[in-house]
Amino acid sequence: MVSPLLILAAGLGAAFLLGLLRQTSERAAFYVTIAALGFMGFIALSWTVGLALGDALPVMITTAGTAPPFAINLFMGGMEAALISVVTLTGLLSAFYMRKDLLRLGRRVMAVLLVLIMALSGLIMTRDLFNLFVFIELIVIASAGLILLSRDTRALGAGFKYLVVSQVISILLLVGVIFTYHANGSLNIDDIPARPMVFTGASLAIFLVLIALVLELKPFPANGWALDIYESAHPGFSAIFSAASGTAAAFAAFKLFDVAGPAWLPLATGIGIVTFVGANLLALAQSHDRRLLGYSSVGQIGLVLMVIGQADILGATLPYVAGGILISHAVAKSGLFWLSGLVKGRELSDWAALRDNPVLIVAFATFIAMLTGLPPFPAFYAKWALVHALMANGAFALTAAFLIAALIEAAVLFRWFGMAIKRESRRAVVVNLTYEAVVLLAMGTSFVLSWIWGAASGQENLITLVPLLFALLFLPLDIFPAKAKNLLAIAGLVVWFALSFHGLDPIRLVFLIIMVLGGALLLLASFHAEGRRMGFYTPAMLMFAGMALLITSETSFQFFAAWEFLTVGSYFLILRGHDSEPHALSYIVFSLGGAFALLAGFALASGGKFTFFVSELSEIAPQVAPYVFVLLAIGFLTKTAVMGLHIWLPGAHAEAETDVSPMVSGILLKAGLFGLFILLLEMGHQTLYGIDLTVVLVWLGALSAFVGAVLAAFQEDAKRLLAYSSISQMGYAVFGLALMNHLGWLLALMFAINHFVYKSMLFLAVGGVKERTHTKLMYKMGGLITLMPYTFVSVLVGIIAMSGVPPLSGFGGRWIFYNAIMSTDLRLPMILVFMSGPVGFLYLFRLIHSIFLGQPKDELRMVKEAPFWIVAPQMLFVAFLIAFAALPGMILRRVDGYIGQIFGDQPLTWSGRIVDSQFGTWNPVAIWGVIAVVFITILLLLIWMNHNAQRVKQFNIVFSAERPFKPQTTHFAWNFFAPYRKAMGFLEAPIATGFWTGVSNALHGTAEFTRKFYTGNGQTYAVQLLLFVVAVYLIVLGSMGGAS
Amino acid sequence: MTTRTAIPLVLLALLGTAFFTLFAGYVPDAELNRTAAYYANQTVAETGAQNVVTAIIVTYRGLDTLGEVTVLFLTAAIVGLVLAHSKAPKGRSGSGFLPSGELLTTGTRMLVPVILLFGAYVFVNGHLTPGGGFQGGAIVASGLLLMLLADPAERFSHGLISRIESSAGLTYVILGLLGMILAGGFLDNRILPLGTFGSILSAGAIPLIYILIGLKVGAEFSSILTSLEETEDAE
Amino acid sequence: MSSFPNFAWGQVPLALLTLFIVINYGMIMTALVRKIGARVGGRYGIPIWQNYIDLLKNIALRSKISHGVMYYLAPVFRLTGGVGLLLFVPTIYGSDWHQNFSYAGDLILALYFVFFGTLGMALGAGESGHPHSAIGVSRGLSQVTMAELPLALGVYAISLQYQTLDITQIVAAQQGSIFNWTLFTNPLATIAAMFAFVGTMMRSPFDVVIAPQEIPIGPPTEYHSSYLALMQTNRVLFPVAKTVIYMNLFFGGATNWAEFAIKVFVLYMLTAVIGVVHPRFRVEQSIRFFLKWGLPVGVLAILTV
Amino acid sequence: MILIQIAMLLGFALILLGLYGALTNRDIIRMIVSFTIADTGVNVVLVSVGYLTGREAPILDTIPVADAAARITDPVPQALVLTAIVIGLGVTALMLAYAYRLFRARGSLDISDYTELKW
Repeated sequence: MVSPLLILAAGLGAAFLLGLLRQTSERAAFYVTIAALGFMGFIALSWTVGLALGDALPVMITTAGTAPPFAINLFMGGMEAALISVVTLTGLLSAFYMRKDLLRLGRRVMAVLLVLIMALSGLIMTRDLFNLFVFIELIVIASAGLILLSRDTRALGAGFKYLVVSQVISILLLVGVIFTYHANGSLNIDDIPARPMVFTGASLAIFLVLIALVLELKPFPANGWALDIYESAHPGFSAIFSAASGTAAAFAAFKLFDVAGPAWLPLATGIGIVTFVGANLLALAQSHDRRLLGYSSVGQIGLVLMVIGQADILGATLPYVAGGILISHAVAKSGLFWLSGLVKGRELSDWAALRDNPVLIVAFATFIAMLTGLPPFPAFYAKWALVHALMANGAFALTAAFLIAALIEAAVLFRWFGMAIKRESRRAVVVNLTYEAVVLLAMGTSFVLSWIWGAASGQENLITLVPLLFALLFLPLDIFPAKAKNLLAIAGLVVWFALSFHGLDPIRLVFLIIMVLGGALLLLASFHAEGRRMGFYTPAMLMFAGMALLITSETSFQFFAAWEFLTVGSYFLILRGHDSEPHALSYIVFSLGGAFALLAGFALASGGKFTFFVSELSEIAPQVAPYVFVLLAIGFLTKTAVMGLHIWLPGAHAEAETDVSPMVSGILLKAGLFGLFILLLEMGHQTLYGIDLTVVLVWLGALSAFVGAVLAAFQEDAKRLLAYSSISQMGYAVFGLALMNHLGWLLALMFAINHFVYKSMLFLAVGGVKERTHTKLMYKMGGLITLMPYTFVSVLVGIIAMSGVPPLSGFGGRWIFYNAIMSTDLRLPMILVFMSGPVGFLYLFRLIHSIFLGQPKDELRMVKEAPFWIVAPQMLFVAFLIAFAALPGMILRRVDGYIGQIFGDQPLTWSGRIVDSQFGTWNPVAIWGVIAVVFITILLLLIWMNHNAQRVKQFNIVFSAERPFKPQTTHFAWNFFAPYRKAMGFLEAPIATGFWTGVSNALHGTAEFTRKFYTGNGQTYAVQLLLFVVAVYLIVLGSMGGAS
Repeated sequence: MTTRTAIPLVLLALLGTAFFTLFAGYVPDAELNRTAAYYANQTVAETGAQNVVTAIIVTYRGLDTLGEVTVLFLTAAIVGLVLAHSKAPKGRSGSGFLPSGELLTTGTRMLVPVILLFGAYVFVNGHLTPGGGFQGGAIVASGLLLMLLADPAERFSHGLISRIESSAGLTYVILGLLGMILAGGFLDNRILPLGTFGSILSAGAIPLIYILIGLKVGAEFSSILTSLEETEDAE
Repeated sequence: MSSFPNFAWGQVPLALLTLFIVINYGMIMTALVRKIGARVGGRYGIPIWQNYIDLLKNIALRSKISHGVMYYLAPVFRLTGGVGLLLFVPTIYGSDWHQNFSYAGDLILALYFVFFGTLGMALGAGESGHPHSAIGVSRGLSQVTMAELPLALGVYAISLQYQTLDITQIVAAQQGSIFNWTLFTNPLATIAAMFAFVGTMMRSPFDVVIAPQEIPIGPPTEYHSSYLALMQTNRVLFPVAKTVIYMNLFFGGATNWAEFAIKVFVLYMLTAVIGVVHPRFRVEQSIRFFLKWGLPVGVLAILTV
Repeated sequence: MILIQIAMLLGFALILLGLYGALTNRDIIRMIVSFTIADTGVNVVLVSVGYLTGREAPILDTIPVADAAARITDPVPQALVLTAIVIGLGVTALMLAYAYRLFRARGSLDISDYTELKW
């Protein structure tokens, strides 16, 4: 192992060496720079690897041959090595990235870059307080120099503001340092004893040092200067400034907080969380890409500071957690800054240019996923560990603030991603191979880091999961035609099913069949897509991977990771739809919000244990159990789109592509249902403030069932109608589950199966119609029955099944429903469910009538039947529905037996094909028989009487003795249920939408208002900085006064 | 009083109370603290330098000093960089000045060699007497400033300055590394014999380093000065 | 065990017999009620066999047109709905002859099968392309959403009361005395259900679906000839079949055809009487009516069981 | 009040004075000058902390090595202040260079004219 000091020596030596090169040889100077940075990076990496593998031991490096504290010493441990690797490699890549500008400005600027990286490394290693100051000043000066790389003249102003602020900081730091020296008789950091948090003498000196280091982290709101730099500097430098400088400064702060003792940790926690929340909130109002990245950087570093503040509760996992966040931030943020160089415009929507190059879109998505802490990236593991530690220690408010801010951050970033995918780019992407190579390297690194964090997690290493890898496999395969990929995808799903279905209980098996085999079936429809269909299969398979893993998950970690996979995958899928940008955003925000509720719930349940079996949910302490239940239920109910948390669903499902809508509606919603199954299975009845929570669920389910149905009846858009109908159907299922009896559960399961079948079928059918008519508005269609007969049949069967009219399978659901409510004490919620039943007819009839019946429109007279591959799965579904209706025992019997084991009863008796309950009988075969015989007899009778009926033309109707010739006025379709709307329209009042819009507007308004605080005046920034220091001083002083 | 002045005043008053708390809690030491005591007792034995401050600067806190030199190096580079684009065209620079008087010109010719010599003296004797590389370098640069004042149109070779600066810096780093190989650690001055206490050639590498620092600081200051001067009045 | 317990081919003619009786009874009864209505209004009214005449006339019509498959099938759906409903419910309590195919299911089957014909009819009417048909369907569906609610609540209440969903058992529980009828043992549920009964019999004040002055006859506007004949058959069959359910659930069922005839007639007359003295509601008015009166009674019914 | 206290108070006063100047003067050059005043204040505080009453400079030419610990003042702050001075100088030079470039770019030395980056 080479001495880590060589990192500093190499940086400095090379910087000095540059001056000796001939004036003209800028190219040689560049290579020297690269070589030096590469060497520094190599040393750091070799130490990282050595320390990680145990080949090397952490080393204390003394200088001047004298032991500390009498000479400056440095320390190289695991954290230091890893962070220096980050710093040096960021520097190296940025150097490549800035090649052109470095050559333009010459070797002096290369020397500055070298010194900056050297100083950052020094800042990480040094154990001497004054040496820390020297390195900070070097960083300030070098940064001020590199800001000049930018061709943006505004950068000058930013650089000057930075210097002004740095002066104030260095004054505070120096005063703090010298008084600390006076108190300890040493400048060595390790000699600083833990101090109580008081504001006299040595403690005040430590406060000054700490606050100065915190100020280097750009805490909110004393950070206007940093944002200006991010906005105007060269993206290559911004990458360093955010990733490398941020990392080093955070570590420096950590070193000091570490020695100052636990009394000071609340300071870090407080400032950290305020910064994280504030920065993310203000980012909401940003439309400038780099400034947005700046806000995000500030927020992330604030988060790291907050984590540092949890040193006492995190203990030995602190490096893992803080490191996970810090390194994710570094890689992702530098990657994003580098990407920004490839985009010419500076508006967020200008990133649409990236679509010219799909690889860059993948990189963009990777970085955003990494920043938001999605699996399998390091920040995911960190988030998991952090929330577990926080919840275990009762820091609920802090957890809530953290999760809410994280959600806002995700909203900001995904809104941006949505713009990149959906907006039109005005200017083409910059073609620069170096830039792209650097970005891709960062992306590659992110996966390597994912592996490392996964391996160290003590949990499953997510990046090695076969389904995930299978999904990622489609990234390189994207150059192949869609049909080939589709075949592979279907094969993959079937094989995965064959591999994983053994040993599952019947409930899980049913869900696995729906999710995996159902997915394979729905993918048949994807055969209709022509060309390559880039970017479809990875998200789709990611979603299916998440669902497959969800069913087979055993620990809460596996469950949550799978949950996030399916959420993210489906988000990307939904985003592919035509007008889906805002809807995909609201989908991901609600989904992540729900996921965070799950996270908090699991964390609370586990009591801090990182490995927590889902089955242990039944054993948690009774005083926390209700809260766990509430949190988990919120998470799952968000997914099933219960009334109030439903506003994401209609848009997301309606705007998705033809074959995506059935996936996200028919299949994905079942994930929430599955979660509720597990939750109720393990936790059963829970009581909070004297209220049985399952009763609340019953009410919520019933309300969703009713209101969802009413809203569906008022839709003009066919897919929205189906989407609202899903809300209603899921409401039924939730209702059934929450009844907490055998038949209720069977009902829910029956709904899960039925809803999958007929909703998939209907979405496919409507999608097929849309493919042909190019509209989703039903009143623009009409009379398509003769043009699209197969589609009509599937809609017909679908709506009969869904409405519960015998003989199709929906009736079975209703029958079980009545038997279920007979055995419960709850009565009032039934009113809502009773009301929603007939309303189902309204929207279903409207769907089939407005599209297929009535008068065809002139412009749609020539449309053809939907494409074969869209019709084919529908026909399979039709066959299944009929079979399932006649022989429900095929599936239900086993499940019924299993549920019987859970509840210890067996209310249904299956004799042959007849089902008997305590209250009644259901004989599906007989029902079929009677109906079929009667129907056929009457039909034959009619044909006998009426065989010579003449087919007439379109307008041959009796219409006030006139014959209308205008289908637009004759086809009664728009606002079809006007009378119903008159009576029940008050239910349409967008209360939930209004509420969430209000929340969103309030946040945006706050952000818009608060950011005016950053006036752009350097002097004001300095005043704010002092204001921040004084405010922190006074607040802490005040809280101490209150405490004593 | 406007808010623009009132707010800083209030803030500074509050900051002042913090400072005053520091001040009020300050008890001057009666004895040297352990670090200072160590230096007082061990400097001579370990470094052979008469000037304890010098020993600290060059050896014990040599890394700081290297950083310090680097600060100047950086500043020089950046100032050069900042001003490079606004260089006045040759010949026009200084044209706005009145010609300097005879007195100044003659005085310069007489004084500059003496100043340079004095500067060299200061940094060579840094380990023995007050002074050292920084002070010496600053004196050397003041000589240069005097020449510039006397003849604003004068140009110094950036190449030369930069070469002096760089080779001095590089040598400094190499000396530091030699310390790791030949002696106890980075920047250990005992790579050379400590010599006789109190003589010029004593204290190991300290005089050498201070000479390098002197050269480097002188070169850097000169570089900054010339860069600033060259932009003067350029339109 | 077979899916068709107790099934014997002999049941088929018995079922047909039930059907035959009910259809003829319906033909005459509806004509009689119309005649009574006319007499009350001071008119002479139709002859008692008018329904037969209409039926024959329609079957004999020579001009027969079709608007498409669903149009063609709608009368079949409609009549299947009526016949099926009748056959899924035991007509005469205690009679082996007239249990029909009630073993196929219970009360729930009957309740949901009511919609089978409605749905098919609505689809066929839709395909005819006549806006009046569509308007009629829109009104009908809107109104039925609320009109059915009190029935659902009433049925829920009595199935809780009797702890069964089996119609035969419910009827059995009401035997013995007139005071064992649900009407007396659970008046709230009965009243609630009667709201629904009146509301779904297509009589004033709830007949806006087929309001002749506005949308000639609503959904069946375009139907004629044998189509209309099938529908007419259903129009006499279906109300009786439905009344049978109410009779079974709330009024002690019928142990013989005479009891059957009287009870059905009285129940049917009830709607006729109400219809004669009340002007027609618009759809939103009837929805509000059911919300205001039917729903509270139904809620009380399920809460007091 | 002894020398140390006077020096230290003076140092703090200079810091505050310098900061006040830097925060209230809009002129960039005046701001820079103010900061040098504040820097000077810091340096004064630095040396005053290391001063031991009645002791001599830590140069062992006249002081016997054996007596050093008893007779010299604390050498560390003196070493630190040298570094601090040089760094202050570097930053000041840099700020001046920036001021020059800003003036050349915009023709103004008023800090409030450079607010195009904000929010």
